[in-house]
Amino acid sequence: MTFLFNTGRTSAQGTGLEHKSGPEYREATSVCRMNPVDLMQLEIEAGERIRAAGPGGVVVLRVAASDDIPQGTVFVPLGPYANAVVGAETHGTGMPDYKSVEVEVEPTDDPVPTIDQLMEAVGGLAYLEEER
Amino acid sequence: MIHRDMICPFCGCLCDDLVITTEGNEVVQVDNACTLGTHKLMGAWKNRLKNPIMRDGGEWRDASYEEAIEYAAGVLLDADRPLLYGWSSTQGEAQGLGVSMAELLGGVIDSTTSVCHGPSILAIQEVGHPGCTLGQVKNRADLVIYWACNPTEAHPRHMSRYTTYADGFFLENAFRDRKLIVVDVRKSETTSIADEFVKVKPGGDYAVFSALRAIVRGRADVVPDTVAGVSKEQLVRIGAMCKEAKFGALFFGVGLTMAPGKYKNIRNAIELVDELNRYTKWTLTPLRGHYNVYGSNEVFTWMTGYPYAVDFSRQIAFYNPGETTAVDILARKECDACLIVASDPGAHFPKACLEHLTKIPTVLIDPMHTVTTPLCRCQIPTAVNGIDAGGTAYRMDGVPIHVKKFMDLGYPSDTEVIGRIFERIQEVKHP
Amino acid sequence: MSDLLIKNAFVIDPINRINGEIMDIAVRDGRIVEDVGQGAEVIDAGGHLTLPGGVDSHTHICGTKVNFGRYMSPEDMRAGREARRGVKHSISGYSVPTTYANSYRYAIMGYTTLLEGAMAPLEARHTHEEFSATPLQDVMANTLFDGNWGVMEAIRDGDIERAAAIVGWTLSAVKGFGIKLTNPGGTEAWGYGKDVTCIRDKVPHFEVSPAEIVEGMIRVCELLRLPHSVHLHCNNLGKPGNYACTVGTLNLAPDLNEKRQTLYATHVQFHSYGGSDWKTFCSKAEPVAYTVNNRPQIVIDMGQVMFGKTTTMTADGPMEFNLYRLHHDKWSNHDVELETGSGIIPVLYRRKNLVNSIMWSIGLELALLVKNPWQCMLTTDNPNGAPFVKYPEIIALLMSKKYRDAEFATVHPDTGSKVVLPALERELDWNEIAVMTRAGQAKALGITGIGKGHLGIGAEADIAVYPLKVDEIDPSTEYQRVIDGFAKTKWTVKRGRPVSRDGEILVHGENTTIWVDPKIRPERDISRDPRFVEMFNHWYSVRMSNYPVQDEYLRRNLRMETEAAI
Amino acid sequence: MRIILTMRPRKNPFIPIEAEGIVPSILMTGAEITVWEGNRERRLDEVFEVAVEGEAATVEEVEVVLRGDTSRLKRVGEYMDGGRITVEGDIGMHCGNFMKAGTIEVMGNADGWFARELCGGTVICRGDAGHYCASGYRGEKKGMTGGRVEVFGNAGDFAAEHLAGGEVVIHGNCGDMAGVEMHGGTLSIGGDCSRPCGNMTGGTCTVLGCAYGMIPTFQAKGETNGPDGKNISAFTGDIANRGKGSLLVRRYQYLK
Repeated sequence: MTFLFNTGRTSAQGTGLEHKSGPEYREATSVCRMNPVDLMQLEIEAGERIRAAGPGGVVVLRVAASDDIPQGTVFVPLGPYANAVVGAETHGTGMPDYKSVEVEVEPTDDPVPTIDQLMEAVGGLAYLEEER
Repeated sequence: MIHRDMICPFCGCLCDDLVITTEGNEVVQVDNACTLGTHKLMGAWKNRLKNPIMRDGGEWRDASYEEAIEYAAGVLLDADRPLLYGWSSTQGEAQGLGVSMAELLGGVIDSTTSVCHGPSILAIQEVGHPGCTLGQVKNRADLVIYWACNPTEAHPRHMSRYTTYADGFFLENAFRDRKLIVVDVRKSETTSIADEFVKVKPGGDYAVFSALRAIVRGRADVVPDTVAGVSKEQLVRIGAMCKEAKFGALFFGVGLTMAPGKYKNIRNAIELVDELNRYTKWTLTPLRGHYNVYGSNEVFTWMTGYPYAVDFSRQIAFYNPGETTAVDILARKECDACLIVASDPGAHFPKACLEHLTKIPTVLIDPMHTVTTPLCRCQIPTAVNGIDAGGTAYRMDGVPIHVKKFMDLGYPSDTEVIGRIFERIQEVKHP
Repeated sequence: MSDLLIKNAFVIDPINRINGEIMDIAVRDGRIVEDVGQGAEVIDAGGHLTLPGGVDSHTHICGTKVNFGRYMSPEDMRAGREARRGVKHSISGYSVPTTYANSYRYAIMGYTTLLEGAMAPLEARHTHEEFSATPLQDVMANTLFDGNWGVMEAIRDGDIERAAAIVGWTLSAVKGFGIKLTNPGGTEAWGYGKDVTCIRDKVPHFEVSPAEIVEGMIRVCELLRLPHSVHLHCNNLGKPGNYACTVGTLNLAPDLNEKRQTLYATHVQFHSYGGSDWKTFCSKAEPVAYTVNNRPQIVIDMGQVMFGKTTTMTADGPMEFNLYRLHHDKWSNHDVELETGSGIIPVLYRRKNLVNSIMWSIGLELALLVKNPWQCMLTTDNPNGAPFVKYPEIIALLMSKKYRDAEFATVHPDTGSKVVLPALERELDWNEIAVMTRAGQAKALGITGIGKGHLGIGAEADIAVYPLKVDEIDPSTEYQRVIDGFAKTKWTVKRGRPVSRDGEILVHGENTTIWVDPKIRPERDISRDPRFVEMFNHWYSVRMSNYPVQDEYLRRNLRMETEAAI
Repeated sequence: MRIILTMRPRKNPFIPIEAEGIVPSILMTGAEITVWEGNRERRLDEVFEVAVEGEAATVEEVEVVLRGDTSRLKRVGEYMDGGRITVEGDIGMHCGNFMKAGTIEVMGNADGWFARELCGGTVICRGDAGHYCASGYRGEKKGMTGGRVEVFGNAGDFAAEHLAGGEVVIHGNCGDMAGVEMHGGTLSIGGDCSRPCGNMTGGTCTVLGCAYGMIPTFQAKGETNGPDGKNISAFTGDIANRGKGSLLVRRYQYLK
């Protein structure tokens, strides 16, 4: 199904900002809020996972239900998960399309990746403090 | 120890009434701050990167400041088009050094503005900015509009310090006398307390502003029955409310700057406010995110003439967002080295940009292990401004405030580290 | 610091009554001394015109409003771009140039001391940050009190000492220099989109009139014994018929100070308009100049308009909105809570435009009609009338009737019936120009005592050597040589160090910020006054403890302590 | 005279090159010009193989031909005052900006700000043009003031922004906000576009396809004859901006 993909700040994402290697930030930014009707149509339940494919790529997200989200749109907080989907086109303005991007959404059993996995997928190298 | 009237280094509200209690090197209590600020202040002495780190092939290793600074300077000096990005969560003094360094190197310097309120600046450059300081809104505004933003979550004290819940000198019962209109594509906590909630279809803000402008100037006749999901009836009602107000204040967020049309949405908002000023008093203020992103615009402007996205390749400042902005440069693979200061593109840039960051020598100056850490080749930890470093910051309305240091954890400040990198560069460029 | 000797200088130094003598000037440790030894660096002035460093007593170069002018004008930055070279930073901009551009261009014209005309106390830190990035001039900031709530309340209550206590504390707190009133009362009214029309209107809510504010602040200024007088931008700027309001305002000022004027009225060109609308618009420079000539306690500056593009910026918010409605170009406004306002719009002054041509004439008329050059300073209210780089042309216009006539022939043909300029024969001489561009400005600002505006023993060694041989030039016919000569010094010396030569910037300097610290009796310290503290913390959006500008914002500075009479 | 510049292979082909000296009237003099590759200044022949054929008495007899990967070559033809530039492949940003006379023809695609602030002459793109085709510069009130721009493919967003004079023809589709703020000149769009002519105060824009997200503050003026002889809906606006521009669209949809 095609959805309009929207991102934005949330206080959970905001509080996680200062400790992005912690689990709270990962939880806060990998959640995809959808209208309950859309969940039913996708035949999934809150807490299950979807694959979202947009102009920037594909990412697996955990789903949450929210009546505040209009049908046909999904909301993902600003962060590395949202950015795996958003493209780098700025229309000559310097600003990517963080709002109102079209994405294809389908249910999946794949796990939600960790942030380190996302960063390694683009060529980075995870830094693991506990090993040091 | 109790520290009073402390400055919160989180969002553009730059609250300056915090009471912070410390015991040794630990923050034990924060009063007056919102959850976001409290969380940052309570946790910031933890989670710090202990020392500089560098990548050797597939391994991370610890490094000395000396070695890391040497490496950073070398990488920047070797580059044909270095990008110096970030600058929002640091003090003005470091931002100024960054500009001088970009100038001497012949690099591009950009701040997080470009993925935040850069479009607002582009709009202001077309039509100007009818604004004011936040105290002016607090004392006078009897109508407040929040458009495409969610202050309850992103700027939690905005409403209590400056708008809905604040006392106002000219308002007898400020809470009752102030009307609130919220415009957004979805319901949020902020919409639930509004006198009027206007639900706009995604991408429809521009059309709604145009319609309101026509209505305010008495040309409702041309406006169709619904505009981007909003009934003409509601638009006419809102137009009347806006004209009847004695002092109106429009605040807007990245919901406008990131939506299709980008800066044209803001331009239309400004022109609506200009139009309203023919009838009564109106002001407009972008809700700036990082506590000192506005400072980066101020410093860049007096030094280079431009608020962000400045290209010094030819030793002359050149500015053209869309061309000289970080996302475009990275996505087009146009830079060959990158210095990131006090920001986290790993968390906020599209994937294509991150791929390029990993392919070029990228140096990160940041106190914490962030999402960007895995993408760089070297990270240098520094003190956090407003905690163990001090310096100047500019509030979202342009009021400059001295952000205060209240503890020392032994880290150098951004200003010191960048100053040392700059010294190395000067040794080569100005022998 | 090493010694410097400027030999064979043709010196005009009005304060020391030197009018064209060949002299040597000796400099040690940044000050002018009797003599220096053999080892001194020598500059041979070769008989060229040598003046004290230029002083601009009203310009807008640093601070929130100026920077916003830059911020909103990338198109302005396309002019005047120069690459980084040596010690010189890259620069951009024409009417709202970068701080470095302002500093370099002023230095090349021989200016060494600048007064920023309008600093909102709440945003003072910003002005001081930009001062630090203005390397080649000493700077000071007039501080805005036109809509200050505490001051208006005290004046309304007839408590001048309380008003003085507030002003004194504020100046010390924000490291300001003098009292600036911009459209007094009008900026507060603008908080609700209103204005005051002249000096007898009452300010809404505060029930005090502009006249009462001006008169009260003059007394405050003298109580605090400030070096500079009240610095006033009159009400009603830019409106046809406003001269009557201006004359009325000038007549408010008593003569209270033997060392200097009691009232400095700025950019008076913008306030000397006759007519009742734009169609009947005409010059009323004569009655305004007549008032000045009869009142030695008044000093004015021209606020000359020159043709071309520029940016207008002032704390006068309502005036800028009126301009916006005329031009429909971009408009910025920035009200500052409890204090003042401001507005910015770009303008283009055109010779083909009748109103603009009349404005151009009025500024020159004022300078020629005011008999005593110590009472009329040469300014453009940079950048409002024109960018300061136009000063050399203005000097030439004042020195040459022939040049004025040649220019007058190019302006709107109907101008002649609206102005008196063509009838004015006066041509200013070199000495008068020296008064109007440095000596008079330093005297009006009250800074001759700290060594500004003259070349006597002990003065700051701020010296400008112009490539002009006074004996060999007839300014009334060779005006182009005058323009070229004042546009670029042979040498500009700042605090004893050559900072520019033939238009080349030689050093990255460090300025001195001059500020005033009135010493007030502890029992009158307003920061301990419960009513004031309560007002402050309740209605300002910053805490009182975070308001004062910390010492670290002033790298090099000169504190002028005064013995206040309260 | 034919001057053929063939781009040499580069170590890093993504670093942009600024080459405002590539203008027929400059090159015909044989003056030594330099280009900037990032922050490094290079002689023209370090970056291009330069071949000159024939001679020219006037600039009109000069043709400059660009070959190789010129997709990151910026500011070609800046302030051009005559002659001809032919780009065999793609061209980078700001091609033909401030041009006064002559012809530029790009056989491939053109990147952003193609023919920005054009004053005169003809600028043609056979492929697609990027964003801000025939537009203005940040903060400047007037964009293109004269001359002719023709794009045979599609154009990106903000095409002909601030258009003040001259003629812009896009045979394909335009992106979002075509003709926004235009106050003079003509813009013709052969295909579809979205939100054309917001804030327009003057000039004429014709859309032969569909205008999606039509701005709601244009006043309908009924049907008229389009340039292709078929009926077309006429609007005037933008009423929100007290505008008196003319917008002609074959089909349109509001965002209801």
